[in-house]
Amino acid sequence: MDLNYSPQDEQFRAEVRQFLTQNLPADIQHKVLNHLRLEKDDHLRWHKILAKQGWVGNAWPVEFGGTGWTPVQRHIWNEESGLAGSPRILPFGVSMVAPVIMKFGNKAQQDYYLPRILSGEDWWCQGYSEPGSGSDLASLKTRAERDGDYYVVNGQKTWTTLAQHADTIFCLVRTDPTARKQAGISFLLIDMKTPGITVRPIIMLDEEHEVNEVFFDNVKVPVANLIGEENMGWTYAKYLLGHERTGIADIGSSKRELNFLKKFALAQQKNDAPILADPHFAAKVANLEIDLMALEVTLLKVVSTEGKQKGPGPEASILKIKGTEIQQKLTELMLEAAGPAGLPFDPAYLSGKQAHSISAGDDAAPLAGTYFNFRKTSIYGGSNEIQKNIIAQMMLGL
Amino acid sequence: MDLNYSPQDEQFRAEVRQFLTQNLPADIQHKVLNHLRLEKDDHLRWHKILAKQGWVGNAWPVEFGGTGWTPVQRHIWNEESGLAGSPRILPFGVSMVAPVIMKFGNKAQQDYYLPRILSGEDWWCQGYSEPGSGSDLASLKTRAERDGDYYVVNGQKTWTTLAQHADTIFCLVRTDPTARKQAGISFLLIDMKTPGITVRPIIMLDEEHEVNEVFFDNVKVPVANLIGEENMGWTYAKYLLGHERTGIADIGSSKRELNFLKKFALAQQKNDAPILADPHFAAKVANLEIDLMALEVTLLKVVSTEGKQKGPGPEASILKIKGTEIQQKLTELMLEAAGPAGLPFDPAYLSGKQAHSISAGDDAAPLAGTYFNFRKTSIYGGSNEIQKNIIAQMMLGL
Amino acid sequence: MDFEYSQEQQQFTDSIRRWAESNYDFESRKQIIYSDTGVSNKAWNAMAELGMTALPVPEEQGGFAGSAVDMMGVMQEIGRSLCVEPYFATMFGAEFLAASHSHADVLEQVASGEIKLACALNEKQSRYELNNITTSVTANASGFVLNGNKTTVLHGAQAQLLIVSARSNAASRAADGISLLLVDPSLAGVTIKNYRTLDGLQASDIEFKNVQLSTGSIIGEMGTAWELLDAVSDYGVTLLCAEAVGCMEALIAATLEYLKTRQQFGTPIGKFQVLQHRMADMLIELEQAKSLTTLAASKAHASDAQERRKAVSAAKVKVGQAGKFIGQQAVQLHGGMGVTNELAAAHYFKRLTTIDLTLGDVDHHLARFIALPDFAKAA
Amino acid sequence: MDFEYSQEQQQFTDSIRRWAESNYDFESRKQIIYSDTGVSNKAWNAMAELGMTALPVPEEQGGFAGSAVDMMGVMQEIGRSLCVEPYFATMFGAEFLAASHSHADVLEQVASGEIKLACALNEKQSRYELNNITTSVTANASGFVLNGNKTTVLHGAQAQLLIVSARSNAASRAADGISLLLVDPSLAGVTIKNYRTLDGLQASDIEFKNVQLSTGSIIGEMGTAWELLDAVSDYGVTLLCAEAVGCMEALIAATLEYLKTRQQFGTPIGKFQVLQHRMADMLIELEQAKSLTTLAASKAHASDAQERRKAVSAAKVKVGQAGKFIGQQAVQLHGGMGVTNELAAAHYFKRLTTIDLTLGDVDHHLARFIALPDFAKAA
Repeated sequence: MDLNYSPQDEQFRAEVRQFLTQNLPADIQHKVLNHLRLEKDDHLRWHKILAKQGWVGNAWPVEFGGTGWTPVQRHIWNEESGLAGSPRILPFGVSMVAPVIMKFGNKAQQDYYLPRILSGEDWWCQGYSEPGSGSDLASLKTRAERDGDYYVVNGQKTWTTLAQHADTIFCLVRTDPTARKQAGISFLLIDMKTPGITVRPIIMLDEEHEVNEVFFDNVKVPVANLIGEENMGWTYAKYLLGHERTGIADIGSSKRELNFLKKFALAQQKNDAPILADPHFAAKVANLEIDLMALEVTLLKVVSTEGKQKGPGPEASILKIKGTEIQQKLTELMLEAAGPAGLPFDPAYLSGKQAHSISAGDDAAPLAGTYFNFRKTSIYGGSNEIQKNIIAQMMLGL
Repeated sequence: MDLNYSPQDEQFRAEVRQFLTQNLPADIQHKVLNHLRLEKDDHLRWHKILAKQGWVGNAWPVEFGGTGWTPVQRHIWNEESGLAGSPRILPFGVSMVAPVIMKFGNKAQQDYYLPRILSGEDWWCQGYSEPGSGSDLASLKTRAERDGDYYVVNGQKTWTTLAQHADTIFCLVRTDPTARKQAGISFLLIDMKTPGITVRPIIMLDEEHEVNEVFFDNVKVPVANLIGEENMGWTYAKYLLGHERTGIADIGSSKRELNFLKKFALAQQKNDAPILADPHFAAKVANLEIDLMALEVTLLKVVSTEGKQKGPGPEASILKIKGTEIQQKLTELMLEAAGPAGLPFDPAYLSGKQAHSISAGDDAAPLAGTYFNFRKTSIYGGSNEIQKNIIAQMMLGL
Repeated sequence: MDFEYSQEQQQFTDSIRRWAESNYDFESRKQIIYSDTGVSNKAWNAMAELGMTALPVPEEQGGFAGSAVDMMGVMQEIGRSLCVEPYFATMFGAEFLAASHSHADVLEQVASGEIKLACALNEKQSRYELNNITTSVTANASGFVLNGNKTTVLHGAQAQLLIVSARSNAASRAADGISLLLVDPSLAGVTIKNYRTLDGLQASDIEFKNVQLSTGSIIGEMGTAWELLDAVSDYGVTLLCAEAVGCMEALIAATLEYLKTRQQFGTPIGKFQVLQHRMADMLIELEQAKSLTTLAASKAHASDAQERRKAVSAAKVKVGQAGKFIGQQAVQLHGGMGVTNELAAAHYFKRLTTIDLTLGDVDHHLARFIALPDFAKAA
Repeated sequence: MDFEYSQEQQQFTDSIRRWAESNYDFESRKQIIYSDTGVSNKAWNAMAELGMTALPVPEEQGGFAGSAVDMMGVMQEIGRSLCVEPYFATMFGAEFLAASHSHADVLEQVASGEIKLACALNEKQSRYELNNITTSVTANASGFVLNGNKTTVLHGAQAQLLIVSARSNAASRAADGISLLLVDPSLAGVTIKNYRTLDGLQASDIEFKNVQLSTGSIIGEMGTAWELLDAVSDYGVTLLCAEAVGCMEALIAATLEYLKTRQQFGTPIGKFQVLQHRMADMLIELEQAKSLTTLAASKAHASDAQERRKAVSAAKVKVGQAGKFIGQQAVQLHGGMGVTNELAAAHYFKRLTTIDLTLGDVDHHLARFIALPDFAKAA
């Protein structure tokens, strides 16, 4: 047993740090560090910097243009880039559809899509959820009917993250309505510019436009855009769900937020002393830090065995649950530390569109919105209740 | 809306207080206040004092020798006697079997048993639970077969509280094995001296002999001891379960224990100051006190409507859950305040059989045992999980 | 002992509920929030007509002399309808005048709904300590001069008169030396910056720069207003607790409805035991919060200040905890829909969050509870 | 990076487990607890023969120079078997000698299993503060004189030698002036009162009255033992955390088994979703506690004392919280059976409870964690 990083790993960490110091644009970093909203261009600029460095496909095999990093290296990258305040690489292209295309797509699809994902030319979004199907994904209703060389798609997807910027969407659609639930589903890639697609914003409780409804009205999709075989889409989707889940714990970002919380709580006054000096508040922060330390070791344990066995199993559910609990608690304590300074709300400031001039202060102003925004983390990606079902069934055999 | 007690109620409270001051034996009170174990004789002595005063049947109608108190008066009695450190009147005779005898027993049964319950001549125990039936009470298996003027009883009961002292047991037995679950059950009163009954102690995790297994091996019970009709026992048991549940919150005892906790935590040192002065510990005590204040108002709300509507409904489940959570938390904080002084364990001292001479101190010595003992409260009387099922189904309609 | 509202109380709150259901529904409210002013004069006038503004005002000033318990019923409806009008700010302000038996003319105008009030008590460094005041008031020949900055003044820009706390002497956290003043915001030297709060209400930062006040501006007595400020802020806390109870009741009802209708895996999700127990836990928390709010309301005007402080702080602690738990869990049980602005659920959650951040959060009132002489005095 | 035990480590712990399963089962253990001495020489000898006592001892003294990580594996088995022998007390004591490179002869006897040690560090007023010492040591012509009282000395009456903390100067809570002494309990002036602890172990209160010690009794140096005491107590905490992890693993396994076999309402109770999620929560807590225990073991001998303190206190906090949660819930899930002394469940719960009360509980280590320079230093 050895919990230390190897010298090679430490060297890699130094390299990553140097890269981030030299290449992460200050304005983007400022937004991430201060809980401001990222624009489309912020994401794209950072993506292109990474593409130039060759670090976009950090879980991809080298043959497809990936880095070929070990799981530990990938973890180091996740941690350092989170800690430094870089935006996360949006997962929809790089980590979600790409592995499916690599594994089940044909050569033409691989040759066309994968380079465009790496370069950032295509912005992808995910068409899984539907209004009637939340945790029960397989109950989806969007239909794709074969008509010559096309599928004609009708239906509705929802919770489609950043679809307003997207060039392409990957969808689960029902191609055989007579088959039982999972059996009649196919995996389709759809150009967002195809006629018949409408995107309607859903405004989140922090008033951010982050997700959308996507409507399909007789949308003609070339059969060439089908991944693998018809009616086998559920298999591909499941492969995707089991893929690389250790990033979900997001240790680096949580460490960054813990630093923010402490710095902020040192500056906020309570009874003319820093609120971090209040023993009761300090105990909450300390409990959170201890939880985060534990999760980091748990994560490393999973990461260190990732190469050896068949990918992370239900342990990923533990990472998801604890990771999101910690993230949520961090935002909760930030708002608590802010106190009345957390009340003023100014969406224009959060988007960087105007100065925030009221008394609450620039650091306090986004905290309420952040707290509200993070409530989603225990819901999406399989709600934490679903994760506990998985643990009970797969790890405990109940 | 008026949260105040009426002048009559306040006068009644004064009367109760005076009675307790004058009549509660100091040695018994000492045991209760200091978490020592009560002997059979302690219970009996107190019962007989109350019997002399005519206050045993405090929920009984006057016609049967009860006090005829209002729900509020009963609440005042419960609160004051708990606060003063008097033992609870054991419920098995007075509050459990007596209401069933009054409602469903015949005149002969009423005339024979009820006065003996009031006087304390009969010590009762409850024969409901069986090894296979916990929360699923109706799955009981103990058989009673009719043989002339007798039932012949075979089977086993468990968790029979203080059966080692008991003169009489009331049992649910299966008289019709062909009927569906609840339908074939009868309610029998059995003399514990009847040949064929064996009592085996179950030692609890605090090493106290508080409950027992009771075995029935061809025990002959006169048919005259059947309550009501054969195979109708489930109805009577259900009546009993719905009866007078507000006492379960046990506000008076919890107030007494809160006082103990504070006094104890003022005496225990941490960093050369009382542990109650530690802000983090004080916050736990304050949270608990606030919870108790809330529960008291919730209880009064239920008590004040008890006369007006058809008995307390599922609100009793809230009282059970919060009441036991508070009791458990009190014992938890006491042990926490004791710290290392809570480690030494001396059952002989707890039974008052010998002096406790080691360094930990008389007040600290019983606290670990008390903490462990109180774990039962969230299990018995319908586990807190069962109570939440009841709330979900009966109050929320889920 | 009686925990029921009287028939009169019930009729009064019923009439408010009927009005809100027909005239202040979720969509109307949204339009008000995104309107220029962020409040609705029409709604305000209707509320005054219902008698809401007159309810707590003494009879001599044209009010109904309603008790804190009476107000509890009204504030529950304010919570239920997520009302963003300056009702709380005005009633809170009016209590300063009623409790100090001063400015009867203003109270009359409050009763009739003619004017709105706001309370400028917070400063940047004060967090929840109302005695932590740097705004200064000094006497001069014409009356008083006011200097200082107040923050997060709820509905400060919508009020025709402000109640302002200021200090005439002693150190910044002393109980001694505190005064309360009634200030017309249109006076020279008053600058108001209005903004929205995260729950859709309006608030402002207010600067007072050499503002000349008349001698009649004083509320209570010069330099000795701490007891008044403390007592009236307890009254304000009680109102907020009642509003939160209304929010929680409505939020639990909405969540229950969702659990009964939303289908997953071929069954209403309310059939899942984990969600059933979660709802039971929420209900228990609500019940406890309601109980303490009732207690606080019945003690809000208690002659024994310690008794009042104990009940009020206990209520605010429990309401804060219950509000957070119920709010977070209601959102969680609503799933994706819970985190959108499109359902009322998110808005109840937001309002519950801001109530915790107003007039002292859980930890503030927990510390106040612990500091009461009663706490460490083991009986 | 590698989180697996080496093959050698695995074989070692496997051999302990096999021995315990055949020779130290629940019934045998019960008989030992209620025997006159409360411990078993037979078991002790077997444990020595397995190499358990030699494991952490330096090679020069006949040991295997096992690391804290090696010891973690052994202590997990101690926890799993609910072993009541003075293994922890002896290994904890031995670390004082190994860390100070003193008393090599004693270490040799420890390695061979010839003697047992105990650590007399607690006093009535000290709670968990090991620097809060009133026991005094003064030099005289023949060596040292010891006076004072120690409480809850684990296996004090079963030990042939005691490690005793005492103070030669400075105030009762100063880090300065602390000495550690090796004391033979058969010396004149030593009085031992033995008793059982609530988890079935033995402990004692020990009085030292003008006990004359030789000059060779000192461990480390006179008056400057604080760093040693602090470091070795962190080692002791790490052992306890590992024992607790063993308890929790076994307790969760037992509870899982119970959920799968116990039938209610015609189905195994493990089919109820609420109990499934409870088990998932317990598993998550265990996983977190295990992770921090591993971290603590890997830092137990770190050259950077702050790093060690941080990891060790974090582990003790989490182990205390997890132990309480898992213990309470395991009992609850066992229903009535859980609160009897007849199942192992209750005994794991009791041991987990006492581990929290030993060498600092959750709040003690939380406060220590907060007081570390690292905590308030925001990066």
